[in-house]
Amino acid sequence: MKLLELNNVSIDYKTIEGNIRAVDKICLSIEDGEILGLVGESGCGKTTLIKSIIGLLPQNGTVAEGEIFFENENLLKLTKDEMRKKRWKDISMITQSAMNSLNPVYKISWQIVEAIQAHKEISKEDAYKRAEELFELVGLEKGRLNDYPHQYSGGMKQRAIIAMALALNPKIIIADEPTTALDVIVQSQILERINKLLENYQGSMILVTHDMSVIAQTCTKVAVMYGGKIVEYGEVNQVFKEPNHPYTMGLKNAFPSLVGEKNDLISIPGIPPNLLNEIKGCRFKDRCPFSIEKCSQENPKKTNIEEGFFYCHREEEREKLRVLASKQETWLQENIKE
Amino acid sequence: MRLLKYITKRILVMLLTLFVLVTILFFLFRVVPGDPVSMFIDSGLDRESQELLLKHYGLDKPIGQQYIIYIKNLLKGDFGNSFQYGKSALEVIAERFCNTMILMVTSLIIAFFIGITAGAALAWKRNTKFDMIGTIIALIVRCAPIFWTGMILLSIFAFKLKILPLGGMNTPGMRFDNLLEKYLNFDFLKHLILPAVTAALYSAATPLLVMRTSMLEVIKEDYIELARAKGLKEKRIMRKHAMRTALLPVVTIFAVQAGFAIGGSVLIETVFRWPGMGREIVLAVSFRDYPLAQTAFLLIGVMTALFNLIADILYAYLDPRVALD
Amino acid sequence: MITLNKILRMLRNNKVGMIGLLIFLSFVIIAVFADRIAPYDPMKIQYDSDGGVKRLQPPSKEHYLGTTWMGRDVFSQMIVGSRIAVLVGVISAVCVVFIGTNIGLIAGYFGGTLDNVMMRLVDIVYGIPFLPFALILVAILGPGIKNIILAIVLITWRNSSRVIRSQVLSLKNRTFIEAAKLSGASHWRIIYKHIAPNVMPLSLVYVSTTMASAIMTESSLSFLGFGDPLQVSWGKILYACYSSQAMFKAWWWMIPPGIAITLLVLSGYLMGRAFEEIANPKLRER
Amino acid sequence: MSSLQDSRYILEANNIRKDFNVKVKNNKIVAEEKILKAVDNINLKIKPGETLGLVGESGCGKTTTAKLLLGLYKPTEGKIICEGTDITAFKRKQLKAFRKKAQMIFQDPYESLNPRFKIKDVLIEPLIIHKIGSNYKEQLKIAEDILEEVGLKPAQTYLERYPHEMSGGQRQRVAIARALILNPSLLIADEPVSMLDVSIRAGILSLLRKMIKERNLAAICISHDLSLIRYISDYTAVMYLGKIVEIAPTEQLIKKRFHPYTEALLEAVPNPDPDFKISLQNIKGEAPNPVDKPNGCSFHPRCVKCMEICKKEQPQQVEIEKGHFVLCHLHKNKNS
Repeated sequence: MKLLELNNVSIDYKTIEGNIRAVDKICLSIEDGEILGLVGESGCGKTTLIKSIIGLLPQNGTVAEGEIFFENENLLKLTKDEMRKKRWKDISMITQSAMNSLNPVYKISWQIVEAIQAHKEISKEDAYKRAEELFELVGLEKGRLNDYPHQYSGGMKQRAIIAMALALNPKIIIADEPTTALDVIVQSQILERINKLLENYQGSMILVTHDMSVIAQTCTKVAVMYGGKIVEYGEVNQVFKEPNHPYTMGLKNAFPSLVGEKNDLISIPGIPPNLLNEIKGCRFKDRCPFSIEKCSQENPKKTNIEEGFFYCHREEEREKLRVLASKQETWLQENIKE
Repeated sequence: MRLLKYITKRILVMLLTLFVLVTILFFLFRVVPGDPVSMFIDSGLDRESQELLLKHYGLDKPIGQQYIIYIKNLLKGDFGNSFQYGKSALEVIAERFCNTMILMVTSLIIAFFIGITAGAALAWKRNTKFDMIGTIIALIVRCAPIFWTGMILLSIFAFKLKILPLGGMNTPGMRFDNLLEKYLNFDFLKHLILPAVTAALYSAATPLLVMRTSMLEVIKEDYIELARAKGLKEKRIMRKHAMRTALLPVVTIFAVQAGFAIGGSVLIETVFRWPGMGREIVLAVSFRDYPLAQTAFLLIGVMTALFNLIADILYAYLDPRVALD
Repeated sequence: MITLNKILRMLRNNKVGMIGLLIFLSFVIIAVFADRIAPYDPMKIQYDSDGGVKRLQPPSKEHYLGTTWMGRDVFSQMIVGSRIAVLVGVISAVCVVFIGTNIGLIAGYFGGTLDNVMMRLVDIVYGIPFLPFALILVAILGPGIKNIILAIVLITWRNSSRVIRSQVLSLKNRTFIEAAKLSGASHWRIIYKHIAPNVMPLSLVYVSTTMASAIMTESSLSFLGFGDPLQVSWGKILYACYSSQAMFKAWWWMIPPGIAITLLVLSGYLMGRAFEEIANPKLRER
Repeated sequence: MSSLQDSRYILEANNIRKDFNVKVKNNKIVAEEKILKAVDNINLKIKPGETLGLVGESGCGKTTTAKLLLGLYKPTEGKIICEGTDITAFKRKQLKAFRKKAQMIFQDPYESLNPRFKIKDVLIEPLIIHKIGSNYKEQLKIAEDILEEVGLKPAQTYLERYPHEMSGGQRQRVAIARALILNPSLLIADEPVSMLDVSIRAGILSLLRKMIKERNLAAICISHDLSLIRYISDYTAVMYLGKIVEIAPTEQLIKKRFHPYTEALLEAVPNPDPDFKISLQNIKGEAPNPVDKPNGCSFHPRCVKCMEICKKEQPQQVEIEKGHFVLCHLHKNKNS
C-alpha cells in the first residue's frame, strides 16, 4: 500500500533576487515499511522537499503545485490544526542538526514528555515511563533523562532525538542528515542502532543525506536528487551496482572506499546550477561528460525500469556510459562542453 | 558552597568599586578651586564663627588627613553630617532611599513586564503593521527625554484632567505615625502613579526591543522547528520554547537597565518633586553639601552593584549552560 | 578609514538607517546655519510696540513658536539650541568610540593580564551610576560643554570597549586570523588590518548610540540646571519652562524642545540599528 | 650529536605536550577549572615529498598538534625542531622566517578568508609582509600565476572578487594558493575537504597531492576519515585522546592494523556499497570528555580486548614491524 505519494510537487522560494524553484515537479511514492534514501548535494532541494511533507516550509516557501497524499489524504488540503495533529503522531522527524534541535533550557525528559503529552491524554508519570523505555531502545542510560542537552555528547543528543521521534510510533519518520555532524565511530554506532530499530519498526522512513555510503548502509530504495529534480530512483542494490544516470555514476565515483584496492577518486567538475535562472533541458548537462545537443534543448523523458526510473536522453546507451564513467579521463574538465 | 564563594568574590569586587568611587568623589569635592564652605555658610558670619564651623566639620586639617579620617568614619558607618540639614547624612538619606526604592522597583517591574510581553508579541507577529507600529512607538518612547515625558503627563493628568496630583509623595499636611501607614494609603498610591508610569515607559522600551530581537533570533533556531514538528500548539511554542530562551538576553540587560533607572531617578524625582535620593543629590550638589551627596551617590552605587549581582545569578539559574566564574 | 561614502554605501539598502541619517544630517545643517536661520537673538527679550515684554505669547507670524515667560523667541532658541546638541553628540561619540574600540581591540587581542586589568576597570566603571556622576562632576568642575563631554567620555567608553572586546575574542579565533598569523603578519597588522575592519560596523553602532545617549545626557544635565550658562540648549529651554511654572500654560514652549531631542536621539538609534543589522547578519534575513 | 636534528627531516617534534585550562560545569551553578591534556607526548618527523595523515575523532588533538607544529600554540613541554633550532624559542625575526616555510590550509573555506578582503588582497598580503616582488605589479603577477596553478583560470576573473562571490571549492583553491604563494616547505591541511560537497572533493584532494609532489613539500593531512586519508598520505598516524596510538605506511595500516582503536576506526567507515554492512565489534561507548581521561591506557574503557594491566599502566610505543609503531599492551617489541 502506498503510504505517502508526492504527485508533481513544485516548491518555490521568494527571495530578494527573485523566485527560486527549489523543487520541480517531483513524483515519488513510499510504501509501507519502506526505507527510502534521498541523496543529493547541498542546495539540491532535498531538505525543502521533506519540509513540505511535514508542513514546515519556511515563511517564504510555498508549494506551487502538486499534491502530497498521506494515506490517501492530501496533506496540502488540511487545515493548520489538522496538520499539527498529524505531526509527530503520524509523521515524525529527526532534524538535520540534532545538536541544536533540543531546547537548551529544558531537561531532555521534559522535552520527550512534552511530545507525548501533546498528542496523547496520558499522565506525566506514564509519559516519563515511556521515555525510559525509549531511552533503553536507543541505548541511553535512563539516569541521563534528567540532564540538560548541553550535558550530552553529540551522539547522545542524536540518540535522544531518535528516541523522541519513536515516542508515538509514527507511521513515517523523516530523518534529515541524522549522522552528518557526528564522528565516524559515533556515526556508525547510530547507523547500526537505526538499522536495529528498523528491524522491529513497522512504519516507513525517509532518510535524507548527502552521503551515498549512509544510504547503502540503511535504505531499501534510493532517490537521487539534482537541481530540484529526482534524476534517478530505484532499488538500492540496483542503483549502486548499475547506476543509470550519469550524475549517479559520478557521485558513486566520488566516494572513497576502504574495501579492496585503492581506486581513483573522481570528482564531477563544475558546480550545481543556479535555480534562480530557468534552465532549459537537462539540469546536469553543464557538468555531464556525455551531454549531447538534445540535452540543452529538451527535458529528458522518464525511462521506467523495473522498480524504478531515471531521466536521461541517452538512456539507450547506458551500458556504454557506465563503463566510460568509471574512467578518470572521462570526468576531466576539458571533456565537458560548455 | 561554591555559590557562596562566588557571591563573596563578587561582593569584594563591589566593595573595591565603591572604594574607588568614594576616593574619586572625596577628592573631586575637595580639590576643586573655590571654598566649599562658602556655599553653605552665610557669608554674613564673622571669621571666627566661620573657622569654628570649619573645625566642627573637620575642614581645617590637611586633605590627606581628612581622607583618612573620612575612610575610617565610613568603615564605622559614619557618613558625616549633612551641611544643609545639620544632622547625620545617613539619617537624611535613609528615608529618601526607601522612597526611591519603592518608585524604582515598581517602575522596573511594570517596565519588564510590559517589555517582555510586548516584545515577544511584536516578534511573533513580525513583518506586520502591528509589529512596525509597536516598534516605532517603543523607539520613540525610548528616545524621548524622560523629564519631558513626565512634564507632558503632568500637564495632561494633573493640570488638564486634574485626576492626579501635581507632584510630591503625599498631600501636604498629612501626618503618619509609622512607615507602613505612610506607604500604605490611597493618597500615596495616587502620587506614585505618574512618576512610576513615566519611569516604566522609559525603562520598558529597551527590554521590549531586546526581547523582540532576541525572539526573532530564537524563532529561527532548530529547536523551534522541532517544537513545530512535534505538533505543539503555536501558543505553547511561543510561551514555553521561544519566550523562555529569548528571555536570557533580557536578563542580561536587566542590570544595566536598573542602573539607568536608578540614575534616571535624578530626573524623575526632580520633575515630580518626589522626595527621593535622586532629587536629594541634585539639591545637595547645588548646595555643595558633599557629605550628603557622597552618601547618596554611594548608596546608588551599592544598589547598582546589587542589581548586577542579582542579574548574574538569575542568569546562571535560567540558563543551564552558563556557569558563574 | 571610514568615509561618509562608505557609510552611505552600507546604509543604502537599509531604510531605517537612511531615515536616521537624513534626520541627523538635517539637524547638522540647521546647526551649521543656525545664525542665518534664527530670526532673532535667542537671548534677547522681545518687546511689543507699546514697550511691554511679550510674555508667553502663543505662536504667531512674528514668533513661529511663541515666546517664553521672559519674552524670548522660542523658535530662535530651538534653532540655536541644535548647535550644542549636535556638537556634544558628535564629539563625545567620536571620542568614546575611539577609546572604546582601541581598548576593546587591544584587550581582546592580547588577552592575559592586560585584558584582565582593562576588564576589571570596565567592571568598576560599570558600577558608577552615570547620571549622578555626570551631575556631580559638572557641578564641581563648573557647568560647560567641555565638562559635560568629559563626564560622558569618562563613563560611556565602558559599553563599546566591553562589546568590541568580546567581538574581537570571537574574531581572533576565526581561521582567517590564524591564516594571517601564518602569513607572518605582525600583531598590529592583524589588529588593524584584519580585525578592525570586521568590528567597524559594531563601532559604528556605538558611534550612533553614544551620540544619542550623549545628547540625552546633555539635555538632562541642562534640565537639572547644570548646562552651559552662556549657551542656549534644548535642555535649558525645558529647564526654564519647568522652573517658570508656566509649562501648563505654554505648550509651545514645552513641546518643541522635547520633539527636537527625541528626533535627534532617534536618528542615532535608527542608524545604530541599521549598523547592528550589518554587524550581525543574523538579524538581517527575516 | 652535534646537530639537534636529522637533516633528512624538515620538522621534528620531540615529546610535545599541550595543556589547556578549561572551565567545566557539572550540574553546578559555578564553574570548575580543570586541565585538558590536548596533546600528550607526541613524536613526529616529517620528510620532504612525503605526506603524513593524521586521523582521529574530533577532540583527539589533531588540530592542536598541527597548530603546535606551526608555532601557533606554545607547547607546555617538548621541542619542535626546524633546521636545527627549536621553534618554541624563536624570536620575532626567526618566527617570521619560519612562517614563510610552514603554511596551513583550513577546514572551512568560508571561514579562512577574510570576508573584507578581495582575492587579490588575500594573495598579495603575504608577499607584502615578506617583501617579495619589487612592486605591486610584480606581486599581482605572482598572485595570478599561483591562481592559475590551482586551477582558477583565467586568474583575472577571480582577482577582483570577494570570497562570498565564490563557491566553496573555489575558495578552498584560493586558500591553497595563499598557502603556496610563499613557496613553503611544509604544508599542513586540516580537513581540507570535509566542508565541501562530495562531488568536488576528489578535485581538491588531487590538486593537493599534485602540489605536494611537484613542489616536494613535507605535508601533513588531518582528517577524521581514513578513507580520504588513504588518497593523499604515505604514512598515517592514528590519534586517540592526545596520543598517537598507531603509525604506519598508509596501505600497510589499512591491510594490517594492530591497535584495537584503529581496527574500530576502520570498521566504522561506512562503505558506499550495500553489500558491506557496518558492524562495530571492536569498540564500546563514546569517547570520554578529554578533561577526564581514564587512567592507564586511555582507550581501555572502550576496548574489547582490555586486560588488567591496561587499567593501570600506560603502554609504551613498540615497533611491531619495520616502520609500524603501536601503543598498546597487546603487542610486544619484535626485537626484544
